[in-house]
Amino acid sequence: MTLVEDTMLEGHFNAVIEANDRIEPRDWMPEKYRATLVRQIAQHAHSEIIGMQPEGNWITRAPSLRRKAILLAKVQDEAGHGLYLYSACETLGVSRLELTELLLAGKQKYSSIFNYPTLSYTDVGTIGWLVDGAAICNQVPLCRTSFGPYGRAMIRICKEESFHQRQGFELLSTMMRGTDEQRAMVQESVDRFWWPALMMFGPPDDDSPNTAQSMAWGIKRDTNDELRQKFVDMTVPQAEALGVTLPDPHLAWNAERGHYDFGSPDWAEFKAVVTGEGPCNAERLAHRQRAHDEGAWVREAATAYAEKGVSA
Amino acid sequence: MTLVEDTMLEGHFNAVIEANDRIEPRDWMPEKYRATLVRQIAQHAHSEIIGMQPEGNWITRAPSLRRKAILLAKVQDEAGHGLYLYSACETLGVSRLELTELLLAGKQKYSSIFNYPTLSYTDVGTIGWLVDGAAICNQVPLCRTSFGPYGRAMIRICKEESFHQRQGFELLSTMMRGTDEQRAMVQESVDRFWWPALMMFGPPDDDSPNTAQSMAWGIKRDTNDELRQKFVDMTVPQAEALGVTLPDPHLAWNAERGHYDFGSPDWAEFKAVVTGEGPCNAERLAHRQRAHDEGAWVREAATAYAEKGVSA
Amino acid sequence: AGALAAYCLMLGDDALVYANRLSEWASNAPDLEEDIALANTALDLLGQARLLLARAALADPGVVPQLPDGSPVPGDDALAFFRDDADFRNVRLVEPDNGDFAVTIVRLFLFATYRLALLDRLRLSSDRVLAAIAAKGVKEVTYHRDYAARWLVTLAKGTDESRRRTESAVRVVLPYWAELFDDHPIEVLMADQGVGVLPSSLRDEADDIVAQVFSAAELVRPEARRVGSVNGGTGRDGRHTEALSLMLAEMQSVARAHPAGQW
Amino acid sequence: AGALAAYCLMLGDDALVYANRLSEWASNAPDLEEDIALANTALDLLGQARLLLARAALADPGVVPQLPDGSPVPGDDALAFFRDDADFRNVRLVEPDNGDFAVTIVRLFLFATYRLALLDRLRLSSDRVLAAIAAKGVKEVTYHRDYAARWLVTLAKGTDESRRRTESAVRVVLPYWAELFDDHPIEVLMADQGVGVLPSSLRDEADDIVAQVFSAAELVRPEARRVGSVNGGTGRDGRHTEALSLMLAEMQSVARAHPAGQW
Repeated sequence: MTLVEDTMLEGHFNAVIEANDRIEPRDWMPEKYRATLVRQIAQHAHSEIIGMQPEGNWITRAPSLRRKAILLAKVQDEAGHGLYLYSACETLGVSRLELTELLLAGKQKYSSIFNYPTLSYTDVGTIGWLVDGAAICNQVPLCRTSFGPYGRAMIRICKEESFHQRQGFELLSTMMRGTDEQRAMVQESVDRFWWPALMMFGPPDDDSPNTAQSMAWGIKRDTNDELRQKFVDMTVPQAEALGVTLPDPHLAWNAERGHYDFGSPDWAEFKAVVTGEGPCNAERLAHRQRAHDEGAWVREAATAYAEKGVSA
Repeated sequence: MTLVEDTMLEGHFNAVIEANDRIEPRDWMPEKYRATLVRQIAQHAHSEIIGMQPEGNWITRAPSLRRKAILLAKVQDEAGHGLYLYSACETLGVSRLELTELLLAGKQKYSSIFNYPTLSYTDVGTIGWLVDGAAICNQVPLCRTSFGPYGRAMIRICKEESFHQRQGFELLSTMMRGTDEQRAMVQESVDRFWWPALMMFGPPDDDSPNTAQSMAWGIKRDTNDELRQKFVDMTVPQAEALGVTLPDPHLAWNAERGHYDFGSPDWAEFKAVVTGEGPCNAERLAHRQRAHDEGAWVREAATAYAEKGVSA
Repeated sequence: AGALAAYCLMLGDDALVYANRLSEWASNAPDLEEDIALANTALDLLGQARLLLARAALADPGVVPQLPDGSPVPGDDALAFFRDDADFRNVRLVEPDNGDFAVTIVRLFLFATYRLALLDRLRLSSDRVLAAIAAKGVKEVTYHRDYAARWLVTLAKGTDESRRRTESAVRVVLPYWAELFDDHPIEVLMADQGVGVLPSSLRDEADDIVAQVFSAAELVRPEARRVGSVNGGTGRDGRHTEALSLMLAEMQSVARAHPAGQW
Repeated sequence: AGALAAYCLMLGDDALVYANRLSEWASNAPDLEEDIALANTALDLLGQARLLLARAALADPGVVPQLPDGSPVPGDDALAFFRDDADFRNVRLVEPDNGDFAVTIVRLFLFATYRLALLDRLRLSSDRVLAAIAAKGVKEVTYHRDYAARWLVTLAKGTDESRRRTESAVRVVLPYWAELFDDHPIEVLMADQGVGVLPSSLRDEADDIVAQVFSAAELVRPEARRVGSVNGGTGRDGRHTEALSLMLAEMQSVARAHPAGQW
C-alpha cells in the first residue's frame, strides 16, 4: 500500500468518525482503534458470560415458579448477549476461543461488579435494578458507537437490558410489599450493591487516561463521571419510590447543579477488585475454566463429526 | 509334599473343626475352605464399605448436632469394620486392592439391603434397628466361626453393631414420642425396610445349596431360615414397644412352635436385586468407583513418598 | 377430581423436576449455544409444569399443601415448594444428577421421546385444559427431541472419547426407561375416562424412535435392565431416588424460609 | 454477655461449618484410613461446636432464634439449624467446597494451625467454660494439624501429579488465610477482658508454623493475596461466600421441616 492510499484511507476513517457515522469491518481503521475496540467489546462479552454466574447461583432456589422462569430467561439472555458481542469481535479478526483463552489467562477483564457474591435471592432483584441500570447508562450511548457491528449489537442488548432492569425493580417492589423480613432483605442487598454499582462506570475522569482517545474515536460517548452522575440522578427517585435508603450520607439534591451530590466510592477497593482481590475473582474464573475444560470433549466431538460430514 | 503329609494335615484340619476350635492363617486348609472364606469375608467387608453410602447420605442433613455426631461416628465405624475384615482377608493372601477391584468388576457381592435408597432421615434409625439387628443375628454366631482372624474381627464388630442397633432403636423411639408427622415417617420407613431386612438372611434353606458345606466347615453356624426366625422372634416385641406395625398380615404368635409365624418375602425381588436390578445397585458401585478413581493419585503419591523415604 | 389432580401432578412433576435439573447447566454448558438451548428446554418444561400444577390445584384444592392463613402463595407454587419429596409423582428418570453432557443428552432424548408420544395423544384429552397444554407442549418437545437426537448422533460418531462417553451414558440412563411405560392405577383410570393416556400404549412407538436414532448413531441398545422398585412402588407412587430430596432441599429453601413472602 | 455469646458463635461456627464440610468426605476418601481420619476430625470439631454454641446460648439467650412455643429444640441446635447464613459468624476459609484431597489437606492444615494457636491461648481465658473447651480442643487440633502437615509433605513430595495439585491447592486456599487474623471489634473487646484472644497476636506464630511445614514440603509460599471484603465486612460480620447458604439449605432442611420434632 502506498503512502497516498494510506492517507486516503485515514482520511475516509476520520471523515466517518467526524460525521458520527459507522465504521464497518471491511473499512480501513487505525490499529489502535481496532485494538481498543477488541479490548472493549471483549471485556463487555466476558462480562455477560461471567455475569451469568452470580445470578445463575439462585436459579435452582428461586422462590416461585414465575421467578424461576424469569431468572432462567435472564441468564439465558446474558449468554445470548455474549454471543452477539463475541460475533462483533470476530468481525475484527479475533475468534471466540481466543478471547475466552485471554479471559481465562487473566489478560482480558470483565466488569468488576461480578466479583461480588450474591448472598440472597434478593440480590437477583438488586442486580437487575442497579447493575443492569448502570449497564444501561453505560450502554445506551454505545448504540451510537462508531463501530457498526458493536453499535448494532448494543441496540439489541439495550432493549433486553432495560427489560431486565424493570424486572429487577419489580421484584424488589413486590418484596417491599411483603413481610418485614423481606423489606430488611431488600435494604441489606441494596446496601451491599450500591457502591459496587457506582464503581461500574470506572475510575474518576482524572484517573481515566484512555477516555479522551476513546471519545475522540467515537467509541465512547460520555466520560465515566458523566455517566455516573446520570445513573445517580436516575436511581435516587427510584429508590424513593421503592422505599429503600441508599447507603450514602452525602447523597442530596443540589438545586444549583440540577443534579444529586453523592459521596465517593472506595477507589482502593475498586483497584483491589480489578487486580484480582475481590471477594469472588478466583471463583468466577475457576468456574469458567472448569466449564471450558469439561466441555472440551464435546466441542471436539462436534468438530470431528462436522468434518466427517464434509468428507462423506 | 507327600501324600502322607497331606493326609496328616487334612487330619489336623478336620480335628480342629471337629473340636470347634480355630484354624489360623498358617495352618493347612482345603482350597475350597479358603475360597469360601475369602468370598464370605470379602462380601462382608464390601457390605460395610458400600453400607456407608445409604446412611452417609444423611450426615449433612441430620436434624440435631447430637444426631449428626452419632451418624458420622457410625459411618466411621463401618469404615473401621471394613478395615478389620479386609485385614482378615489379607491373612488368606488376597489384598484389599484386589478385593476392591473384584467388587467394582461385579465379581464379588455385598449385602443386597444396601441397594435400597434412604429416602428420609428416619431411615437412619430404621437401618440401625432392623438392618443392624439382622446383621447381629447373622454375625453373633460368626464370632465362633472356625477361622481365627474372622472370628476375632467379628467379636469386635458385633460389639459395635449392637451399639448401633440400640442407637437406631433409640432414634425411632424418640421420634415416636414426637409429632404425628414423625410417627408417620417412622411407620413409612419401617414399611420400606421390613421385607428387605428379612431378605438379608439369604434365600430359604431349600434354595441355599452352599449352606451344608459351610456349616460342616464351621464357617456358618445356623441356616438362613433359623436366623430369619430368630430375627423375627427378637424384633416383633421391639416393634410393639416402639408402637409400629410390621407390614405382614401373616405375622402371628404360634404357641405350638414357640415362634412367630410370618409371611414370605418376595424372592423374585430378592433375585432381581442380587443380580443388579435393585433400586440403587448402579449408583452404589458408581459411587465406589468414583471415590476409588479420584483417590488413585493420592494413593500413588503416598507410595512414591514412602519409597523415597526408604531409598533416602 | 382427585384422580385428575393426581394425574396432572404426575405430568407436572416430570416437567418441574426435570426443568430444575436442566437449569443447573446454566453457565456450565460446553458452549454458549448449548447453554442457551438447555436453558430454553428448561424454560419450556417449567412453563408446562406451571400450567399442569395450576390445573391440579384447580381440579382438587385438597392436593395443595396448607399454608398459614393469608399466605399469598398461589396453588402451583405451594405444590412446587411446599410438598415433600414423597408427595412428588414424577418418574425417577428425571431426578439424578445431570452427569456429563453425554448423560444429559441421552436422558433428554429418552425423556423427550416419551413425553412427545404422550403429549401427542393427550391433545385429544376430554379435559380441554389438558388438551390445550398438550397442544402447546407438542411443539416444544418436538424441538427438544430433535435437539437431543442430533447431539446423540454427533457424540456417538464424533471422537473415540465422545463415543465412549455416549455408550456409558446409555448404560447409566436406559435402566430408568421401562418405568415410564408402567401403568399406574391413576393413569389407567384417566385413560379409561378419555382424559389421560395409557403409558404402556406408548411403548412400541417410543421404542421405535429410540431404535431409529440409535441406528443413525450406530449405537447398540444394551440388554434391558430396569431400576428396581421400592416397596413395590416407583416414582409415580412417591418412591424416588436419593437425589430428589437433596434437590428439593435446595429448590425449596428460600420459599420455605418465607412462607408469607411475596415474590 | 452479648459480646461473650457473639464471641462463642464465632469460634463455634468455625467448627460447625467446617465439620459439616469435612463430613462430606465420608465414603468418598482416597482410602479407608483417610475416610476414618477425616470423620474423626469432623467429629472433634462437631464436639467443639456443640460446646461453644451451648455456651453462647447460655451467655445470652437473646442470640438463640425464636421457635414456636413448646419447641423441644435445645439452644445449640436452634443456633445451628434455625439461623440464616447472614447470622453465622465463621471465617470464610471453612465454607468452600472441599475440592480435591490436596485442597482439603491444605485447608485443614491452615485451619488447624490457626485454631491450635488460638485454643492454646484460650486455655487461659477468664471464662472457665471457654478455658475448659480450649484445653480439650488443643489435644484434638494438635492431632489435626499433624495429620494435615504429614499429608501436605507427602503430597508435595510424592509424584509430579500430587505436587502439581498441592501447589494449585495452596493458590486456592491461601487467599482466605489473612482474614483469620483480622481483629473484629468483638474479638478486641473479649481479648481486653481476658476472655478471648486477639487474632492479630497469633499471626506471627501461625505464619512460622506454615513456613516450617512448607519448607519441609519444599513448597514456595506464593505472594500474599487476600479475598476481598463485602461491603466492608467478612465472615465474622456475616458476609460469607456463596457456598454457605447452599450448605445451610441442605444442612438445615430436615430440622426446619420439623420445628416441633423430637430427635
